[in-house]
Amino acid sequence: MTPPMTPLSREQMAWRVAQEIPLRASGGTYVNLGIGMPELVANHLPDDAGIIFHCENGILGMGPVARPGEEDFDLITAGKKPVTVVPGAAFFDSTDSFAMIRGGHIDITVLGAFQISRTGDLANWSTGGADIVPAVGGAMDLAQGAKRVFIITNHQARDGAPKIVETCTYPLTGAGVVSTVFTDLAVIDVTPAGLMVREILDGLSLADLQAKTGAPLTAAADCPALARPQN
Amino acid sequence: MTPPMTPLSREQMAWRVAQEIPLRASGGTYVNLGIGMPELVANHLPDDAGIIFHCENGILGMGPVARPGEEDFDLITAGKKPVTVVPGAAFFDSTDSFAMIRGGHIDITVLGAFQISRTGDLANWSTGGADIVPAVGGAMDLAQGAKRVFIITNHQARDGAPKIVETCTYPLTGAGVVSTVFTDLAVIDVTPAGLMVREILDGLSLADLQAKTGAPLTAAADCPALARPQN
Amino acid sequence: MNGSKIMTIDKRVADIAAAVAGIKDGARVMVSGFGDAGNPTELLHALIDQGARDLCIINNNAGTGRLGLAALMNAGRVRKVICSFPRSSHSEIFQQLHRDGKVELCVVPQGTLAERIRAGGAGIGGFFTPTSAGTPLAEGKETRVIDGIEHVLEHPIHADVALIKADKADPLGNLTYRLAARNFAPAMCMAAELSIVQTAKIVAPGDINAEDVVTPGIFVDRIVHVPDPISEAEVLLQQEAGSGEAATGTNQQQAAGL
Amino acid sequence: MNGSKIMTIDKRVADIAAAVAGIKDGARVMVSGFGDAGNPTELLHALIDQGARDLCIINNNAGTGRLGLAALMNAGRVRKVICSFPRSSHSEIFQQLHRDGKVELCVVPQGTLAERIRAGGAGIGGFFTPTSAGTPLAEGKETRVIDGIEHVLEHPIHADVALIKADKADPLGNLTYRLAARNFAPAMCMAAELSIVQTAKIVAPGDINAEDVVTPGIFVDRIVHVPDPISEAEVLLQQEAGSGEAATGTNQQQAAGL
Repeated sequence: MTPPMTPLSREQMAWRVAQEIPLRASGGTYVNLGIGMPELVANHLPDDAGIIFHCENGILGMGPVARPGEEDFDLITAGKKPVTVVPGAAFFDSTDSFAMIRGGHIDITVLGAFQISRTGDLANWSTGGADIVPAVGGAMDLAQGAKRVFIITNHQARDGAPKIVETCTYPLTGAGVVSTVFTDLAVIDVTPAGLMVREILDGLSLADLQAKTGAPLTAAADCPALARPQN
Repeated sequence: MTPPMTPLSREQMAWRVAQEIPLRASGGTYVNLGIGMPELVANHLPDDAGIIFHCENGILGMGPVARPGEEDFDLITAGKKPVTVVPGAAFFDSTDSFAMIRGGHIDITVLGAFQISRTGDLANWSTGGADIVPAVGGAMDLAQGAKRVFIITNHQARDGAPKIVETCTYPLTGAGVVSTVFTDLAVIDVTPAGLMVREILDGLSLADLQAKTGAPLTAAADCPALARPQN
Repeated sequence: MNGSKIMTIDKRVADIAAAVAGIKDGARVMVSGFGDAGNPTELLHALIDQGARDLCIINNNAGTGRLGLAALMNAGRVRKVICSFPRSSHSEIFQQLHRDGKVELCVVPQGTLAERIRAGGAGIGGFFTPTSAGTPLAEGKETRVIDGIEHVLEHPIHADVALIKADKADPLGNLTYRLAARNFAPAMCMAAELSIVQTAKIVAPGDINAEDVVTPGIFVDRIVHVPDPISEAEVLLQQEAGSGEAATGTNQQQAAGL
Repeated sequence: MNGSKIMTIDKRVADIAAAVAGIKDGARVMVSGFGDAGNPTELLHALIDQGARDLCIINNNAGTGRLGLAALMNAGRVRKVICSFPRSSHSEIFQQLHRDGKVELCVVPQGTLAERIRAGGAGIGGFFTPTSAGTPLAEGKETRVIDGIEHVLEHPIHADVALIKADKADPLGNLTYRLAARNFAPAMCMAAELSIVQTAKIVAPGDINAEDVVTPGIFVDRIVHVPDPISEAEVLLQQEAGSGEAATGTNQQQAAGL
């Protein structure tokens, strides 16, 4: 058995998520990227891919980050970064923006996570600590409303604790909402039959992966290697 | 006792209602006129009176009826008549239009009536006949949502039956919604203490009026004469 | 159009037959318009040609005159109408069909209708409104007193298809509407699984100022260019003036006769 | 302005002090804005000068930096904040006050917050949403399974006052907003008893195309002209570039120092 490859870097994980977003659909693919690591996914999508980025603060058609000196603070992302828009963009108010999210019109949202449960529960807004001011933003709306919820996260927390668990111990963002988890070690689908490993880091055994995971995993015998960019 | 004056004509009733609409409020008075006799009220309001007419189909700032040859059928009233708009008008969709109505933003609506009860119940959308197709439009929303509901109606139906009754026998539009009833014989406020006659046709006694009314009326001894236009 | 980088999105279809392709028998179909303003008449005629039947129509009215929705009903394709005001002038076709027991009717207060459609599009599972409380239209519905006022629980309305008339559209599906022709269209685009739009003008992405977009493209699926849409009210006006032909039926008839 | 016949309606007030006159202690005050986009900073500074205290603030955030909402809180005028995301960068003033037990916090999911405000403005008595079902934010709330999905019953939010930043206004109160500065403003104008708007531009009635009006004047009560509103984010950017002064406090300070 070959020794496992290096786990995916943050950019490689973002690249892997990007491979899962349908490109060049004539009807467009509507995507909302959460704050933080999910934002990196945009770096790995071609410009003419027919993907429309939604910002919860009232933008469809978000473009690249504004260049220094060209910032307009009336045109920011949900993460409060000055940004640009592409031709054919639209602005709207918060009620319409969340009607898009809550009404099931966003095809894919990519979010970070503290924990994901075996049944697709997501905890990503609060560690529940009494010393931390709770802040939810649009996380619960996105988790509940988007057609598919992709999670991008390291497989384990910094202290080595598994992020994929039997039952979330942190406060939930939504119950049974996660579609697929993209980690530095694997791609795992949440299915009615449980957590199905779709890709696993080359050289890592299912038993190795299971040891780093807090809920039971299943995989086909011929489970393919975790895809990573060529360069 | 002098013989009673002629009852008010339709235009005179509309004039009387118009006297009750606050003019030249710097913040404007937002008015929705129902289809039919209520539309006549606009004829008796000065052009520069600070009154903004709302149409349920998505117009604030309705102006005069379109002149022949200038009709645009994308610009119609709730009664489907081609109309114009004044400078400062706004168009919006049906959800926003009814948010204005149902959210209590319309100061006054003027509606017709089949029956009004002692407690301000209104029946004006259906006679309940099995042979008539029921059609409610925005009547229930207006009756329930406007800050004040003015009714303009003949005091009695064509067959002489009272329109102001103890309990409506026709299907209700709204319960306890009417503020004031303007008839060809009187102005009557709906109050917690019952129906209070505020003005009565000159020469008509309260007993005469009561005989034409299906619910108990009260009036001050010095109840003023029903105002009517000079010309 | 230009070579802008988002031009891979193009919701335009070749013709009006392609616009209504795939609508199934029994479909719930929202139809924009209030009176004559905003009716997608050409899409409705294409739906007659397309052949779907047993339809449930959601519209503010129930068809007037002989074109559009009235023609669809006259062709026997409509099983049920959900609307607020079916008794407009010139609504004889619906009234006869309803009296004959051939079309079922569900009357909903206009504001409740608009709000239920929006709820369908916005993921709201139900809402409480005072409108219709204490009236026959609240019979059989759950009620609740909130802040001393009786409210009725109303449910969202979803649809399989929305047929919409816009003024301008870009290939991404961003829409604007003329004057009071907007009415139910924005909410219906949100509430339907498949939103099909006939538009008088097609413009390039960015030609509609991003701040002036009324319906963002996310709510739109197919766009068809109908540069000079028919107005039944104008036809009637011309007839009254003695200058018009009788207006009837389908797009073929319309193309031939009007 | 012109001599148009509707010019008897004029919601403009003389100055920013007149704009916030009469706001009472204990008032519920909605404040537009998301991050730095759409904050009515000058109105908030005028509210500090005006003196109302014990306020309940409804905003997406809980103040950042030292201006606007953060300054109002720093002045000890705020009793409670209802918001979705109080933990933005530069939200130290709120966080300290909250840790010290001086400002109460109610966290609401952003979409639920927007929808509850809209419900307040639209006369909706309550609505069911799946958002927050099964989470700590649903604790103590009525729930109901609708179509197999657990929903939470949410109530409308009303306010005594809304403080709003617009881009253009006419004297009737018709408004437009710049880019993504629109966010919560339209819903808040609907939900407040008294909507007070600072606008960068005042135009004549009709100068905003009637189809492009975002907030119709019916939802607006007072307009004040603030031609060159301050942006704290721009101030911070200038400071980082070494060219700015420290930004603090009230309009007087702002007038003197910036």
